[in-house]
Amino acid sequence: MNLSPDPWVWLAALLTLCIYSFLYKDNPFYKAAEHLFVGLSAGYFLVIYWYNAVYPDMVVPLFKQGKLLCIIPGLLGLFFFFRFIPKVGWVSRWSIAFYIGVGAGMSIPATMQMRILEQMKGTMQPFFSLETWHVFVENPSLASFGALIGIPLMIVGVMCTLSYFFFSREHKGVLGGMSRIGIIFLMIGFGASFGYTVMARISLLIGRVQFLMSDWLGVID
Amino acid sequence: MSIVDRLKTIDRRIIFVAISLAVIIPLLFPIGLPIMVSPPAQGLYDAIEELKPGSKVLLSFDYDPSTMPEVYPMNLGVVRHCFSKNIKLVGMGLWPTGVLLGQEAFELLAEEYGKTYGEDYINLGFKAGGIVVISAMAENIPETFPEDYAGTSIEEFPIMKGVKNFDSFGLAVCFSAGDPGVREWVMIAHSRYGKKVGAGITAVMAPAYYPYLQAGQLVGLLGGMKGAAEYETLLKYKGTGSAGMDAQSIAHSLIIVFIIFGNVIYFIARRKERKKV
Amino acid sequence: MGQEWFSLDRLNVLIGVVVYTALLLYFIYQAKKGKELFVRKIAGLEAVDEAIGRATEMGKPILYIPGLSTISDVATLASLNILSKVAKKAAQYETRLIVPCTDPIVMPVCQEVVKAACLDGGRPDVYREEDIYYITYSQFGYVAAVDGIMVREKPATNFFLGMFWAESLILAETGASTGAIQIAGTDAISQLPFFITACDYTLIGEELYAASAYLSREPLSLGSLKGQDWTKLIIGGLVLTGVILSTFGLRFFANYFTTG
Amino acid sequence: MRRQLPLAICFVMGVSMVVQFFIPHRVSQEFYRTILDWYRIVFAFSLVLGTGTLIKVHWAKISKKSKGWQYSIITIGGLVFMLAVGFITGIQEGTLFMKIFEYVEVPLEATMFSLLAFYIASAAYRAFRARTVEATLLLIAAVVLMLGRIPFGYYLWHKIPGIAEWILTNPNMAAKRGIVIGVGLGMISTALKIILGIERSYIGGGK
Repeated sequence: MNLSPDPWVWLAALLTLCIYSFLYKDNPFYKAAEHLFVGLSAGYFLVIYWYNAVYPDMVVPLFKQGKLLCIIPGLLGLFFFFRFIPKVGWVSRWSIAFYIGVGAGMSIPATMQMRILEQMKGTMQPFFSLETWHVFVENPSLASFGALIGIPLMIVGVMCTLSYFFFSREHKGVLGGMSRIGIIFLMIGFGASFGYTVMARISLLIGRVQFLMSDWLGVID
Repeated sequence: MSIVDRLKTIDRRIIFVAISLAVIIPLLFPIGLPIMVSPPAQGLYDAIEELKPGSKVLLSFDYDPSTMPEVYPMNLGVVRHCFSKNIKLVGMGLWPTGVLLGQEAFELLAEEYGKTYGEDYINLGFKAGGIVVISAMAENIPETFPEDYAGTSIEEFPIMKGVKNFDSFGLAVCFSAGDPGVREWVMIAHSRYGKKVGAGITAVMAPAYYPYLQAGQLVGLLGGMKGAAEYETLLKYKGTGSAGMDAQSIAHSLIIVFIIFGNVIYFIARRKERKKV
Repeated sequence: MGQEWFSLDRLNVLIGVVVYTALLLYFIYQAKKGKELFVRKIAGLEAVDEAIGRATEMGKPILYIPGLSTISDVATLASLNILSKVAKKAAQYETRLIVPCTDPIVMPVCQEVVKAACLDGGRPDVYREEDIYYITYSQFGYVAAVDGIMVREKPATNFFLGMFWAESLILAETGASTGAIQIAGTDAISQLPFFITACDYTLIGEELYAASAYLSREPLSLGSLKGQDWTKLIIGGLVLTGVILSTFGLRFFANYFTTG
Repeated sequence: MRRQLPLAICFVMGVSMVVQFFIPHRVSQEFYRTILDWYRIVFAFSLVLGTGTLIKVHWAKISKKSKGWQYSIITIGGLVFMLAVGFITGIQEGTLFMKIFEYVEVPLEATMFSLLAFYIASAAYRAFRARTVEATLLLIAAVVLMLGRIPFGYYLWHKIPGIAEWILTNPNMAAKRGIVIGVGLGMISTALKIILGIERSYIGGGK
């Protein structure tokens, strides 16, 4: 046992325990930590954005370099506060419209590129390859069999999963069959992601426990 | 209420206690379960083994405190490996918080291996811009980082003598927890400038980077705490990664037991209900 | 680089955008002319009415989380479309709707949406601005507070629709422990498994985007859904062509899809 | 002005962002960067607006002495304190502001994040039931992947890590690609409907 003499470490350790107490049930310690967390972090972001965005990107260019264009984001920002004046509250919609327009416009080509064309290209692979076939015939094993059927299975899987997302027709007949297979792929995929993520999540807990037992209590090194 | 019914709606807190114990006990009393080294981890190890003493490796610290349990042990492992082989290290970061963690790792191990700042290792600090920073470094490192993380001109450090661009380095290793990170390093340092790049990343990110490994764009890859533990095994050293792996194995096994147990209870309960009808 | 007025390596993206837009507009135009359009059942959305009804019966509020992303994320916009429909129903039933936000630009937009929905539902009097507020931009600070809302206000129904990250399971498990009906929907692939296991209904990927058409049954939105389906057929055809050509060692076709 | 102007702004901005994507010219890149800078500035203003609503909510609790009002004092106190410290000391390394960030916010954040370890276990126990064929597949895939990640799995059967890897790179990849393409189509069509003013609830709504 080698308790930390650092008051900051003690503070961090006690707050950690306050949050964990929520697992037992909601209680005053958790409530206090939660409210502190909200207040401090809300303040933190205001300060950070002042120093990292408003001051260097608006105040300095506008007042010290005379770049008048910087007044536009300032105005768009100020329009939000018109919400508090009922008669002209609708002015704030201009700012909202600006941002929704920018976001929507930006996403269209980027989505076409990343989510559609690139994925289509990734799927266009040889359905059958002599090379993996030879490997399998010469050395029939689970691994070579997996390599043989991997790609065709992936191609079929993409098609069937896509057919699950067919909305304008009832899922009967061929479409019904394909979308059933699609659901099977989806479920295996979800299970795999779930199982895969467990490790990362346990690591986070291990990290916290190591902090408590090593930095704070000093029972392990 | 029968036992089966009671188990079916078991208090979640019992599960919480079990998971805590599964993590705490192995940390207190390590079992030292054997760890299998995977080819990607071996790849990174071999890439460093191949380097001659005195050559330089570039380390990029692109993670933050929240992913520290996974990435920091890898960072320690690679620095330990390089120091033990008298390889010189130049650190930097695309994430502001990563630089401090990288510095922590440097200082901890420099003491152990008797290394001097500015001669055997240096930390160039954080630079915002992600991919732009890497491209700029490829052209001219002294111009991109005229000062080290503490604000001292890099001209004062012997380790930076003659360092112009990526040509001065035998390998770049990126410790990454998101973007910007490995993707950018591969895109610029490897694809455009042909540098060898290795990476240590969080477990969640790992599947996305296997294709890079297959295509030879990465020489090696450490994924999550398991990757860190594998590296420690290669170094014949027990660090926090290996210690954590015991806890990992037990917690994983426990969750699997929960799943099986939950299903057994479910089937027993279902059979009972059927009989009632 | 930096001087040309068109980037040729993005020509395929442009073609894609133009063809898809044309298809969508064609089917929207068809729908406008009054063509009957069918939509398949989406389980999660069938449950929306029931979930709002349950909250009303129990006299408890509804919690609506519009995701944790910004307004420029299309998933957030899709979520706001659904919020509009949920808010309208809730207003008609006079059920309290709580919408905590983590993005400060999403917050005023949510207020606009709910206000307009109350007006649309004929109940502008039930709009409560104080129930739609910003908490903090910190991811887990927000989650800590939402967990607090769930255990203290005990909403009967939780909606988690939009973009989510690691917090998805914390929210869904806390919600499950309070006994709420939970309807989730996201296009974040890595979080879908957690919603699927911990929530009662989950909208998977594109279903989130189809939701607004499904709930409103507006012909214009239904038309675009039909356009989406036709595009899927085209994509399927192109991919098959690419697969067949690649099988015979011809990669040129697949390479057309490389983008810069 | 109330309805038409926002719709027009949305349309103009949307179309110009699409066009911008295809123009590598310096002017266009400059435009893009400017818009992103503006975004950050407007975001900062909206943070003030948002924080205002946060204060309003908690202030109302305090003044009405509604249940748990004492905690609202902590929130407002923490907020004011952080602002004061931030603007007095600045945000350099080693200041009180950064100390609070490092020893209060970071641990709180990390601890909330680590709750996932508990919830992932309870979700597995509670919801991983082999009710249907689909649920069984999900369950089996999850267990195989979990076994594949730990040494124990290797000793159980040395092929498990390979099988886990195979599931991850083949069927899992197929499902992901299918979802991604579908989502992509949904995103573009939603974005388009917004730019064209077909979906308009957030800019005033109504017909």
